[in-house]
Amino acid sequence: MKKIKFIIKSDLENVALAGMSINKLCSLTTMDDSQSFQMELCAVEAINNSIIHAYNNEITNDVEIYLEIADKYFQLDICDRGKTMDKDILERADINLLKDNFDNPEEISESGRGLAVIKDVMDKVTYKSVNGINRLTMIKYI
Amino acid sequence: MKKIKFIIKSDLENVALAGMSINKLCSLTTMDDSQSFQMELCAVEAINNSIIHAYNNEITNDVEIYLEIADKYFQLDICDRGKTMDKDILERADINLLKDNFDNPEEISESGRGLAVIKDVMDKVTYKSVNGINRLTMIKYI
Amino acid sequence: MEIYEEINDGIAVLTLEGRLDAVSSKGLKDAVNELLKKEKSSIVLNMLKVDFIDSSGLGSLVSCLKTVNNERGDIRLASLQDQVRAILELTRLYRVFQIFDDSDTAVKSY
Amino acid sequence: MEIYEEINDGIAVLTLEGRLDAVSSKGLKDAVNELLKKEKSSIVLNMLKVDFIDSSGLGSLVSCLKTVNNERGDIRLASLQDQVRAILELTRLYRVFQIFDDSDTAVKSY
Ligand SMILES: Nc1ncnc2c1ncn2[C@@H]1O[C@H](COP(=O)(O)OP(=O)(O)O)[C@@H](O)[C@H]1O
Ligand SMILES: Nc1ncnc2c1ncn2[C@@H]1O[C@H](COP(=O)(O)OP(=O)(O)O)[C@@H](O)[C@H]1O
Repeated sequence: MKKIKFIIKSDLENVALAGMSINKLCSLTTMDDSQSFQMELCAVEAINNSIIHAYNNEITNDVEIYLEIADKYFQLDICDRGKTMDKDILERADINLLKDNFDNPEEISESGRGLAVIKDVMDKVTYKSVNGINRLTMIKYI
Repeated sequence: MKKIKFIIKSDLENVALAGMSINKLCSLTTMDDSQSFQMELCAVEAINNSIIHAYNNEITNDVEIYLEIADKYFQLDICDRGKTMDKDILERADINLLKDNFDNPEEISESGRGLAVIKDVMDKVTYKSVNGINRLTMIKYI
Repeated sequence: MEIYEEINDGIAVLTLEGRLDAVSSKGLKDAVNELLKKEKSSIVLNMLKVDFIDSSGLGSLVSCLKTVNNERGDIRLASLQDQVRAILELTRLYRVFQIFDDSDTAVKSY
Repeated sequence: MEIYEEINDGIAVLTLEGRLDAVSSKGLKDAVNELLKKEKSSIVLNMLKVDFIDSSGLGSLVSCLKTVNNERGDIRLASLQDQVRAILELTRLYRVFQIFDDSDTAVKSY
Protein backbone atom coordinates (compact mmCIF):
# COMPACT_ATOMS: atom_id res chain seq x y z
CA MET A 1 0.00 0.00 0.00
CA LYS A 2 1.22 3.50 -0.88
CA LYS A 3 0.34 6.62 1.08
CA ILE A 4 0.95 10.32 0.75
CA LYS A 5 -0.48 13.33 2.53
CA PHE A 6 -0.88 16.76 0.95
CA ILE A 7 -1.33 19.96 2.91
CA ILE A 8 -2.39 23.23 1.34
CA LYS A 9 -3.36 26.59 2.74
CA SER A 10 -7.06 27.25 2.24
CA ASP A 11 -6.56 29.37 -0.86
CA LEU A 12 -8.41 28.28 -4.00
CA GLU A 13 -5.19 28.96 -5.96
CA ASN A 14 -3.64 25.86 -4.36
CA VAL A 15 -6.46 23.43 -5.07
CA ALA A 16 -5.28 22.57 -8.57
CA LEU A 17 -1.91 21.47 -7.15
CA ALA A 18 -3.54 18.76 -5.07
CA GLY A 19 -6.00 17.88 -7.82
CA MET A 20 -3.39 17.48 -10.53
CA SER A 21 -1.17 15.42 -8.25
CA ILE A 22 -4.01 13.08 -7.40
CA ASN A 23 -4.94 12.70 -11.07
CA LYS A 24 -1.36 11.80 -11.91
CA LEU A 25 -1.10 9.28 -9.08
CA CYS A 26 -4.13 7.42 -10.41
CA SER A 27 -1.77 6.19 -13.12
CA LEU A 28 -0.28 3.92 -10.46
CA THR A 29 -3.57 2.03 -10.48
CA THR A 30 -5.56 0.39 -13.25
CA MET A 31 -7.76 3.48 -13.56
CA ASP A 32 -8.06 4.98 -17.03
CA ASP A 33 -7.88 8.70 -17.89
CA SER A 34 -11.58 9.19 -17.39
CA GLN A 35 -11.56 7.63 -13.92
CA SER A 36 -8.44 9.60 -13.00
CA PHE A 37 -10.22 12.78 -14.03
CA GLN A 38 -13.14 11.82 -11.79
CA MET A 39 -10.83 11.25 -8.81
CA GLU A 40 -9.35 14.70 -9.39
CA LEU A 41 -12.86 16.14 -9.68
CA CYS A 42 -13.97 14.64 -6.36
CA ALA A 43 -10.82 15.83 -4.63
CA VAL A 44 -11.29 19.34 -6.01
CA GLU A 45 -14.98 19.46 -5.07
CA ALA A 46 -14.25 18.39 -1.51
CA ILE A 47 -11.28 20.72 -1.07
CA ASN A 48 -13.26 23.63 -2.52
CA ASN A 49 -16.03 22.87 -0.02
CA SER A 50 -13.58 22.92 2.90
CA ILE A 51 -12.17 26.25 1.74
CA ILE A 52 -15.45 27.93 0.81
CA HIS A 53 -17.89 26.52 3.34
CA ALA A 54 -15.83 25.30 6.30
CA TYR A 55 -13.28 28.16 6.23
CA ASN A 56 -15.50 30.80 4.64
CA ASN A 57 -12.77 31.60 2.12
CA GLU A 58 -10.21 32.65 4.73
CA ILE A 59 -6.91 31.67 3.17
CA THR A 60 -4.80 31.12 6.29
CA ASN A 61 -6.11 27.71 7.30
CA ASP A 62 -4.88 24.24 6.40
CA VAL A 63 -6.66 21.65 4.31
CA GLU A 64 -5.13 18.19 4.66
CA ILE A 65 -5.59 15.55 2.01
CA TYR A 66 -4.72 11.92 2.69
CA LEU A 67 -4.30 9.63 -0.30
CA GLU A 68 -4.06 5.88 0.07
CA ILE A 69 -3.56 3.61 -2.93
CA ALA A 70 -4.13 -0.08 -2.27
CA ASP A 71 -4.59 -3.00 -4.63
CA LYS A 72 -8.34 -2.94 -4.30
CA TYR A 73 -9.21 0.67 -3.47
CA PHE A 74 -8.27 4.31 -3.83
CA GLN A 75 -9.05 6.44 -0.78
CA LEU A 76 -9.10 10.20 -0.33
CA ASP A 77 -9.67 11.88 3.04
CA ILE A 78 -10.18 15.65 3.03
CA CYS A 79 -9.78 17.26 6.46
CA ASP A 80 -10.41 20.76 7.76
CA ARG A 81 -10.81 22.40 11.17
CA GLY A 82 -13.50 24.85 10.10
CA LYS A 83 -17.29 24.90 10.39
CA THR A 84 -18.68 21.39 10.58
CA MET A 85 -21.15 20.39 7.89
CA ASP A 86 -24.59 19.18 8.84
CA LYS A 87 -24.45 15.44 8.05
CA ASP A 88 -27.94 15.53 6.53
CA ILE A 89 -26.62 17.60 3.64
CA LEU A 90 -24.34 14.76 2.58
CA GLU A 91 -27.03 12.17 3.06
CA ARG A 92 -29.53 14.08 0.96
CA ALA A 93 -27.12 14.88 -1.87
CA ASP A 94 -28.16 12.86 -4.92
CA ILE A 95 -27.40 13.45 -8.57
CA ASN A 96 -30.88 12.20 -9.48
CA LEU A 97 -32.58 14.72 -7.23
CA LEU A 98 -30.93 17.91 -8.48
CA LYS A 99 -33.97 20.12 -8.88
CA ASP A 100 -33.11 21.63 -12.21
CA ASN A 101 -35.86 22.50 -14.64
CA PHE A 102 -34.03 22.03 -17.92
CA ASP A 103 -36.87 23.59 -19.90
CA ASN A 104 -36.21 26.93 -18.27
CA PRO A 105 -32.55 27.87 -17.91
CA GLU A 106 -33.55 30.60 -15.44
CA GLU A 107 -34.42 27.86 -12.96
CA ILE A 108 -31.15 26.00 -13.27
CA SER A 109 -28.96 26.34 -10.23
CA GLU A 110 -25.44 27.71 -10.49
CA SER A 111 -24.24 25.67 -7.50
CA GLY A 112 -25.13 22.78 -5.23
CA ARG A 113 -23.79 19.92 -7.37
CA GLY A 114 -20.47 19.13 -5.63
CA LEU A 115 -21.55 16.57 -3.05
CA ALA A 116 -23.99 14.92 -5.46
CA VAL A 117 -21.19 14.46 -7.99
CA ILE A 118 -18.88 13.05 -5.31
CA LYS A 119 -21.52 10.56 -4.17
CA ASP A 120 -22.23 9.52 -7.75
CA VAL A 121 -18.58 8.98 -8.68
CA MET A 122 -17.31 7.39 -5.47
CA ASP A 123 -18.32 4.03 -4.04
CA LYS A 124 -18.38 5.14 -0.40
CA VAL A 125 -18.54 8.63 1.09
CA THR A 126 -18.62 9.39 4.81
CA TYR A 127 -18.25 12.55 6.90
CA LYS A 128 -17.10 12.68 10.51
CA SER A 129 -16.13 15.43 12.90
CA VAL A 130 -13.88 14.42 15.80
CA ASN A 131 -12.08 16.85 18.12
CA GLY A 132 -12.72 19.74 15.77
CA ILE A 133 -11.35 17.93 12.74
CA ASN A 134 -13.87 17.44 9.96
CA ARG A 135 -13.06 14.53 7.68
CA LEU A 136 -14.74 13.63 4.39
CA THR A 137 -13.69 10.12 3.38
CA MET A 138 -14.15 9.02 -0.23
CA ILE A 139 -13.41 5.49 -1.39
CA LYS A 140 -13.34 4.11 -4.92
CA TYR A 141 -12.95 0.34 -5.29
CA ILE A 142 -10.69 -0.69 -8.13
CA MET B 1 2.51 32.02 -5.75
CA LYS B 2 1.28 28.46 -5.27
CA LYS B 3 2.32 26.19 -2.44
CA ILE B 4 1.76 22.61 -1.44
CA LYS B 5 3.34 20.37 1.15
CA PHE B 6 3.67 16.60 0.79
CA ILE B 7 4.31 14.25 3.71
CA ILE B 8 5.29 10.63 3.25
CA LYS B 9 6.42 7.93 5.64
CA SER B 10 10.07 7.08 5.10
CA ASP B 11 9.38 4.04 2.97
CA LEU B 12 10.97 3.97 -0.48
CA GLU B 13 7.63 2.71 -1.83
CA ASN B 14 6.16 6.19 -1.28
CA VAL B 15 8.89 8.20 -2.99
CA ALA B 16 7.43 7.84 -6.48
CA LEU B 17 4.17 9.40 -5.26
CA ALA B 18 5.90 12.62 -4.36
CA GLY B 19 8.16 12.47 -7.42
CA MET B 20 5.33 11.96 -9.91
CA SER B 21 3.26 14.71 -8.29
CA ILE B 22 6.14 17.16 -8.51
CA ASN B 23 6.78 16.27 -12.14
CA LYS B 24 3.12 16.87 -12.97
CA LEU B 25 3.05 20.21 -11.16
CA CYS B 26 5.95 21.46 -13.27
CA SER B 27 3.37 21.72 -16.06
CA LEU B 28 2.05 24.78 -14.20
CA THR B 29 5.31 26.52 -15.13
CA THR B 30 7.04 27.07 -18.43
CA MET B 31 9.28 24.04 -17.84
CA ASP B 32 9.31 21.43 -20.59
CA ASP B 33 9.13 17.64 -20.12
CA SER B 34 12.87 17.32 -19.76
CA GLN B 35 13.09 19.96 -17.04
CA SER B 36 10.07 18.47 -15.28
CA PHE B 37 11.83 15.11 -15.29
CA GLN B 38 14.88 16.73 -13.74
CA MET B 39 12.81 18.32 -10.96
CA GLU B 40 11.33 14.89 -10.23
CA LEU B 41 14.82 13.40 -10.27
CA CYS B 42 16.16 15.93 -7.75
CA ALA B 43 13.15 15.43 -5.49
CA VAL B 44 13.57 11.65 -5.62
CA GLU B 45 17.34 11.81 -4.97
CA ALA B 46 16.84 14.05 -1.95
CA ILE B 47 13.95 12.04 -0.52
CA ASN B 48 15.86 8.78 -1.04
CA ASN B 49 18.79 10.31 0.85
CA SER B 50 16.56 11.28 3.77
CA ILE B 51 15.12 7.78 3.92
CA ILE B 52 18.33 5.85 3.39
CA HIS B 53 20.94 8.01 5.10
CA ALA B 54 19.09 10.19 7.60
CA TYR B 55 16.59 7.53 8.69
CA ASN B 56 18.71 4.47 7.94
CA ASN B 57 15.81 2.90 6.05
CA GLU B 58 13.47 2.83 9.05
CA ILE B 59 10.05 3.25 7.51
CA THR B 60 8.17 4.85 10.39
CA ASN B 61 9.51 8.39 10.08
CA ASP B 62 8.16 11.37 8.15
CA VAL B 63 9.75 13.06 5.18
CA GLU B 64 8.21 16.46 4.45
CA ILE B 65 8.43 18.03 1.02
CA TYR B 66 7.56 21.70 0.48
CA LEU B 67 6.91 22.82 -3.07
CA GLU B 68 6.64 26.48 -3.97
CA ILE B 69 5.88 27.60 -7.51
CA ALA B 70 6.45 31.28 -8.18
CA ASP B 71 6.70 33.21 -11.44
CA LYS B 72 10.46 33.21 -11.39
CA TYR B 73 11.43 30.11 -9.44
CA PHE B 74 10.53 26.57 -8.47
CA GLN B 75 11.57 25.60 -4.95
CA LEU B 76 11.69 22.22 -3.25
CA ASP B 77 12.52 21.78 0.43
CA ILE B 78 13.08 18.23 1.67
CA CYS B 79 12.96 17.89 5.45
CA ASP B 80 13.73 15.04 7.82
CA ARG B 81 14.40 14.64 11.55
CA GLY B 82 17.04 11.94 11.18
CA LYS B 83 20.82 11.94 11.19
CA THR B 84 22.20 15.29 10.07
CA MET B 85 24.45 15.28 7.03
CA ASP B 86 27.95 16.71 7.24
CA LYS B 87 27.69 19.95 5.24
CA ASP B 88 31.06 19.31 3.59
CA ILE B 89 29.56 16.40 1.69
CA LEU B 90 27.16 18.71 -0.10
CA GLU B 91 29.85 21.29 -0.74
CA ARG B 92 32.21 18.76 -2.24
CA ALA B 93 29.62 17.05 -4.44
CA ASP B 94 30.40 17.90 -8.07
CA ILE B 95 29.37 16.12 -11.23
CA ASN B 96 32.75 16.93 -12.78
CA LEU B 97 34.64 15.31 -9.94
CA LEU B 98 32.95 11.91 -9.91
CA LYS B 99 35.99 9.67 -9.75
CA ASP B 100 34.89 7.11 -12.28
CA ASN B 101 37.46 5.42 -14.46
CA PHE B 102 35.41 4.77 -17.55
CA ASP B 103 38.09 2.57 -19.09
CA ASN B 104 37.61 0.01 -16.38
CA PRO B 105 33.99 -0.71 -15.47
CA GLU B 106 35.20 -2.45 -12.30
CA GLU B 107 36.22 0.95 -10.98
CA ILE B 108 32.91 2.65 -11.65
CA SER B 109 30.97 3.40 -8.52
CA GLU B 110 27.46 2.07 -8.02
CA SER B 111 26.47 5.01 -5.84
CA GLY B 112 27.46 8.49 -4.75
CA ARG B 113 25.94 10.47 -7.62
CA GLY B 114 22.76 11.86 -6.00
CA LEU B 115 23.98 15.13 -4.56
CA ALA B 116 26.21 15.83 -7.56
CA VAL B 117 23.23 15.44 -9.88
CA ILE B 118 21.11 17.70 -7.67
CA LYS B 119 23.79 20.41 -7.66
CA ASP B 120 24.21 20.16 -11.42
CA VAL B 121 20.50 20.40 -12.19
CA MET B 122 19.46 23.00 -9.63
CA ASP B 123 20.53 26.63 -9.50
CA LYS B 124 20.87 26.83 -5.74
CA VAL B 125 21.18 24.05 -3.16
CA THR B 126 21.54 24.60 0.58
CA TYR B 127 21.37 22.35 3.63
CA LYS B 128 20.48 23.47 7.15
CA SER B 129 19.75 21.73 10.39
CA VAL B 130 17.69 23.69 12.93
CA ASN B 131 16.10 22.22 16.07
CA GLY B 132 16.63 18.70 14.81
CA ILE B 133 14.99 19.39 11.47
CA ASN B 134 17.30 18.86 8.49
CA ARG B 135 16.27 20.82 5.42
CA LEU B 136 17.70 20.52 1.92
CA THR B 137 16.54 23.50 -0.15
CA MET B 138 16.72 23.31 -3.93
CA ILE B 139 15.85 26.23 -6.18
CA LYS B 140 15.49 26.33 -9.93
CA TYR B 141 15.03 29.74 -11.54
CA ILE B 142 12.54 29.76 -14.40
CA MET C 1 -7.23 29.77 -17.49
CA GLU C 2 -6.49 31.72 -20.64
CA ILE C 3 -9.40 33.24 -22.57
CA TYR C 4 -8.97 34.42 -26.16
CA GLU C 5 -11.65 36.45 -27.93
CA GLU C 6 -12.27 36.37 -31.65
CA ILE C 7 -15.14 37.36 -33.96
CA ASN C 8 -15.98 34.73 -36.55
CA ASP C 9 -18.75 35.49 -39.12
CA GLY C 10 -20.11 38.05 -36.67
CA ILE C 11 -20.29 35.52 -33.84
CA ALA C 12 -18.11 35.96 -30.75
CA VAL C 13 -15.91 32.94 -30.08
CA LEU C 14 -14.19 32.66 -26.71
CA THR C 15 -11.41 30.10 -26.79
CA LEU C 16 -10.71 28.77 -23.30
CA GLU C 17 -7.45 27.10 -22.30
CA GLY C 18 -6.78 25.30 -19.04
CA ARG C 19 -8.94 24.64 -16.00
CA LEU C 20 -12.49 25.94 -15.68
CA ASP C 21 -12.74 25.85 -11.90
CA ALA C 22 -13.41 27.97 -8.82
CA VAL C 23 -10.37 30.12 -9.64
CA SER C 24 -11.16 30.83 -13.28
CA SER C 25 -14.96 30.91 -13.32
CA LYS C 26 -15.09 34.62 -12.55
CA GLY C 27 -12.81 35.33 -15.53
CA LEU C 28 -15.24 33.57 -17.83
CA LYS C 29 -18.20 35.55 -16.50
CA ASP C 30 -16.23 38.77 -16.93
CA ALA C 31 -15.32 37.89 -20.52
CA VAL C 32 -18.96 37.18 -21.35
CA ASN C 33 -20.06 40.44 -19.74
CA GLU C 34 -17.49 42.31 -21.84
CA LEU C 35 -19.01 40.76 -24.97
CA LEU C 36 -22.51 41.83 -23.91
CA LYS C 37 -21.27 45.39 -23.49
CA LYS C 38 -20.20 45.22 -27.13
CA GLU C 39 -23.68 43.87 -27.94
CA LYS C 40 -22.31 40.46 -28.80
CA SER C 41 -24.77 38.01 -27.27
CA SER C 42 -24.42 35.12 -29.74
CA ILE C 43 -21.45 33.37 -28.23
CA VAL C 44 -19.48 30.19 -28.87
CA LEU C 45 -17.15 28.74 -26.25
CA ASN C 46 -14.37 26.75 -27.87
CA MET C 47 -13.42 24.31 -25.10
CA LEU C 48 -10.93 22.16 -27.00
CA LYS C 49 -8.18 23.02 -24.54
CA VAL C 50 -10.23 22.91 -21.35
CA ASP C 51 -8.76 19.87 -19.63
CA PHE C 52 -10.55 20.16 -16.30
CA ILE C 53 -13.94 21.39 -15.15
CA ASP C 54 -15.55 21.19 -11.72
CA SER C 55 -18.97 22.17 -10.38
CA SER C 56 -17.92 25.82 -10.01
CA GLY C 57 -16.92 25.76 -13.66
CA LEU C 58 -20.29 24.27 -14.57
CA GLY C 59 -21.90 26.95 -12.43
CA SER C 60 -20.14 29.67 -14.38
CA LEU C 61 -21.38 28.18 -17.66
CA VAL C 62 -24.95 28.21 -16.32
CA SER C 63 -24.51 31.75 -15.04
CA CYS C 64 -23.24 32.94 -18.43
CA LEU C 65 -26.09 31.20 -20.19
CA LYS C 66 -28.64 32.97 -18.00
CA THR C 67 -26.99 36.33 -18.56
CA VAL C 68 -26.90 36.06 -22.35
CA ASN C 69 -30.41 34.56 -22.48
CA ASN C 70 -31.62 37.75 -20.85
CA GLU C 71 -30.17 39.62 -23.82
CA ARG C 72 -31.85 37.16 -26.19
CA GLY C 73 -28.48 35.59 -26.94
CA ASP C 74 -27.10 32.12 -26.49
CA ILE C 75 -23.95 30.32 -25.38
CA ARG C 76 -23.07 27.30 -27.50
CA LEU C 77 -20.29 24.92 -26.53
CA ALA C 78 -17.79 23.44 -28.97
CA SER C 79 -15.03 20.81 -28.98
CA LEU C 80 -15.51 19.39 -25.50
CA GLN C 81 -12.87 16.97 -24.30
CA ASP C 82 -14.38 13.58 -23.44
CA GLN C 83 -13.99 14.01 -19.70
CA VAL C 84 -15.52 17.47 -19.71
CA ARG C 85 -18.44 16.20 -21.73
CA ALA C 86 -18.85 13.32 -19.27
CA ILE C 87 -19.32 15.77 -16.38
CA LEU C 88 -21.94 17.72 -18.33
CA GLU C 89 -23.70 14.41 -18.88
CA LEU C 90 -23.38 13.32 -15.26
CA THR C 91 -25.04 16.55 -14.12
CA ARG C 92 -27.56 16.50 -17.00
CA LEU C 93 -26.41 19.98 -18.00
CA TYR C 94 -25.87 18.86 -21.59
CA ARG C 95 -29.63 19.28 -21.83
CA VAL C 96 -29.45 23.07 -21.49
CA PHE C 97 -26.50 23.73 -23.77
CA GLN C 98 -26.25 23.22 -27.48
CA ILE C 99 -23.01 21.31 -27.93
CA PHE C 100 -21.10 21.07 -31.22
CA ASP C 101 -18.15 18.99 -32.37
CA ASP C 102 -16.14 22.02 -33.41
CA SER C 103 -16.15 25.75 -33.17
CA ASP C 104 -16.93 26.40 -36.86
CA THR C 105 -20.05 24.26 -36.75
CA ALA C 106 -21.14 26.06 -33.60
CA VAL C 107 -20.64 29.44 -35.31
CA LYS C 108 -22.60 28.34 -38.37
CA SER C 109 -25.46 27.10 -36.18
CA TYR C 110 -26.39 30.73 -35.41
CA MET D 1 8.80 -1.97 -12.53
CA GLU D 2 7.85 -4.89 -14.75
CA ILE D 3 10.62 -7.02 -16.27
CA TYR D 4 9.94 -9.34 -19.20
CA GLU D 5 12.51 -11.88 -20.38
CA GLU D 6 12.86 -13.09 -23.94
CA ILE D 7 15.55 -14.86 -25.97
CA ASN D 8 16.17 -13.28 -29.35
CA ASP D 9 18.75 -14.91 -31.71
CA GLY D 10 20.34 -16.50 -28.64
CA ILE D 11 20.67 -13.15 -26.85
CA ALA D 12 18.74 -12.48 -23.65
CA VAL D 13 16.55 -9.40 -23.89
CA LEU D 14 15.08 -7.94 -20.71
CA THR D 15 12.27 -5.53 -21.44
CA LEU D 16 11.81 -3.08 -18.57
CA GLU D 17 8.63 -1.12 -17.96
CA GLY D 18 8.18 1.68 -15.47
CA ARG D 19 10.54 3.31 -13.00
CA LEU D 20 14.13 2.14 -12.52
CA ASP D 21 14.67 3.52 -9.03
CA ALA D 22 15.58 2.55 -5.48
CA VAL D 23 12.52 0.31 -5.28
CA SER D 24 13.05 -1.60 -8.51
CA SER D 25 16.84 -1.76 -8.80
CA LYS D 26 17.06 -4.98 -6.83
CA GLY D 27 14.59 -6.62 -9.20
CA LEU D 28 16.81 -5.79 -12.15
CA LYS D 29 19.88 -7.24 -10.45
CA ASP D 30 17.92 -10.40 -9.61
CA ALA D 31 16.74 -10.78 -13.21
CA VAL D 32 20.30 -10.44 -14.51
CA ASN D 33 21.56 -12.97 -11.98
CA GLU D 34 18.86 -15.40 -13.11
CA LEU D 35 20.13 -15.04 -16.68
CA LEU D 36 23.70 -15.72 -15.59
CA LYS D 37 22.55 -18.91 -13.87
CA LYS D 38 21.20 -19.97 -17.26
CA GLU D 39 24.59 -19.03 -18.74
CA LYS D 40 23.14 -16.12 -20.62
CA SER D 41 25.67 -13.33 -20.20
CA SER D 42 25.09 -11.44 -23.46
CA ILE D 43 22.22 -9.24 -22.43
CA VAL D 44 20.17 -6.43 -23.95
CA LEU D 45 18.03 -4.15 -21.82
CA ASN D 46 15.11 -2.79 -23.82
CA MET D 47 14.34 0.45 -21.98
CA LEU D 48 11.69 1.87 -24.31
CA LYS D 49 9.13 1.92 -21.50
CA VAL D 50 11.41 3.09 -18.70
CA ASP D 51 10.04 6.56 -18.02
CA PHE D 52 12.08 7.39 -14.92
CA ILE D 53 15.56 6.58 -13.68
CA ASP D 54 17.42 7.92 -10.65
CA SER D 55 20.94 7.41 -9.32
CA SER D 56 19.97 4.11 -7.66
CA GLY D 57 18.70 2.94 -11.03
CA LEU D 58 21.96 3.99 -12.64
CA GLY D 59 23.79 2.17 -9.84
CA SER D 60 21.90 -1.02 -10.61
CA LEU D 61 22.89 -0.75 -14.28
CA VAL D 62 26.55 -0.38 -13.28
CA SER D 63 26.24 -3.25 -10.85
CA CYS D 64 24.74 -5.51 -13.52
CA LEU D 65 27.44 -4.52 -15.98
CA LYS D 66 30.17 -5.48 -13.52
CA THR D 67 28.51 -8.80 -12.77
CA VAL D 68 28.14 -9.83 -16.41
CA ASN D 69 31.61 -8.51 -17.30
CA ASN D 70 32.97 -10.98 -14.77
CA GLU D 71 31.33 -13.75 -16.81
CA ARG D 72 32.79 -12.27 -20.00
CA GLY D 73 29.36 -11.00 -20.99
CA ASP D 74 27.96 -7.55 -21.64
CA ILE D 75 24.88 -5.44 -20.97
CA ARG D 76 23.81 -3.30 -23.91
CA LEU D 77 21.09 -0.70 -23.62
CA ALA D 78 18.40 -0.10 -26.23
CA SER D 79 15.61 2.41 -26.92
CA LEU D 80 16.32 4.92 -24.19
CA GLN D 81 13.75 7.64 -23.69
CA ASP D 82 15.26 11.11 -24.14
CA GLN D 83 15.17 11.98 -20.47
CA VAL D 84 16.73 8.70 -19.40
CA ARG D 85 19.48 9.17 -21.95
CA ALA D 86 20.04 12.70 -20.65
CA ILE D 87 20.75 11.37 -17.14
CA LEU D 88 23.24 8.84 -18.52
CA GLU D 89 24.91 11.74 -20.30
CA LEU D 90 24.86 13.99 -17.24
CA THR D 91 26.65 11.33 -15.21
CA ARG D 92 28.96 10.36 -18.12
CA LEU D 93 27.75 6.77 -17.76
CA TYR D 94 26.93 6.61 -21.47
CA ARG D 95 30.68 6.07 -21.85
CA VAL D 96 30.58 2.64 -20.21
CA PHE D 97 27.48 1.29 -21.90
CA GLN D 98 26.94 0.49 -25.54
CA ILE D 99 23.66 2.18 -26.38
CA PHE D 100 21.48 1.33 -29.40
CA ASP D 101 18.44 2.92 -30.97
CA ASP D 102 16.40 -0.25 -30.75
CA SER D 103 16.47 -3.68 -29.25
CA ASP D 104 16.99 -5.57 -32.56
CA THR D 105 20.08 -3.55 -33.41
CA ALA D 106 21.42 -4.18 -29.93
CA VAL D 107 20.83 -7.92 -30.32
CA LYS D 108 22.55 -7.96 -33.72
CA SER D 109 25.56 -6.10 -32.31
CA TYR D 110 26.58 -9.25 -30.41
N1 LIG E 1 -16.80 20.90 3.88
C1 LIG E 1 -17.97 21.53 4.18
N2 LIG E 1 -18.10 22.21 5.32
C2 LIG E 1 -19.23 22.85 5.61
N3 LIG E 1 -20.32 22.86 4.81
C3 LIG E 1 -20.27 22.21 3.65
C4 LIG E 1 -19.09 21.50 3.27
N4 LIG E 1 -19.32 20.93 2.07
C5 LIG E 1 -20.58 21.26 1.72
N5 LIG E 1 -21.16 22.02 2.66
C6 LIG E 1 -22.56 22.54 2.62
O1 LIG E 1 -23.28 21.74 1.67
C7 LIG E 1 -23.81 22.54 0.61
C8 LIG E 1 -23.78 21.74 -0.70
O2 LIG E 1 -22.45 21.54 -1.12
P1 LIG E 1 -22.15 21.16 -2.61
O3 LIG E 1 -23.05 20.05 -3.02
O4 LIG E 1 -20.68 20.87 -2.72
O5 LIG E 1 -22.54 22.43 -3.48
P2 LIG E 1 -21.99 23.93 -3.40
O6 LIG E 1 -20.65 23.87 -2.73
O7 LIG E 1 -21.91 24.34 -4.83
O8 LIG E 1 -23.00 24.70 -2.61
C9 LIG E 1 -22.97 23.78 0.61
O9 LIG E 1 -23.64 24.88 0.05
C10 LIG E 1 -22.64 23.96 2.09
O10 LIG E 1 -23.70 24.60 2.75
N1 LIG F 1 19.82 13.50 3.77
C1 LIG F 1 21.01 12.99 4.16
N2 LIG F 1 21.23 12.74 5.47
C2 LIG F 1 22.40 12.23 5.88
N3 LIG F 1 23.43 11.94 5.05
C3 LIG F 1 23.27 12.15 3.74
C4 LIG F 1 22.06 12.69 3.23
N4 LIG F 1 22.20 12.81 1.90
C5 LIG F 1 23.43 12.37 1.59
N5 LIG F 1 24.09 11.97 2.68
C6 LIG F 1 25.48 11.45 2.69
O1 LIG F 1 26.11 11.88 1.50
C7 LIG F 1 26.58 10.75 0.75
C8 LIG F 1 26.46 11.05 -0.75
O2 LIG F 1 25.08 11.12 -1.10
P1 LIG F 1 24.65 10.97 -2.63
O3 LIG F 1 25.52 11.86 -3.45
O4 LIG F 1 23.19 11.21 -2.71
O5 LIG F 1 25.00 9.48 -3.03
P2 LIG F 1 24.48 8.09 -2.40
O6 LIG F 1 23.19 8.39 -1.69
O7 LIG F 1 24.30 7.21 -3.59
O8 LIG F 1 25.57 7.61 -1.49
C9 LIG F 1 25.76 9.58 1.22
O9 LIG F 1 26.41 8.36 1.04
C10 LIG F 1 25.55 9.93 2.69
O10 LIG F 1 26.66 9.55 3.47
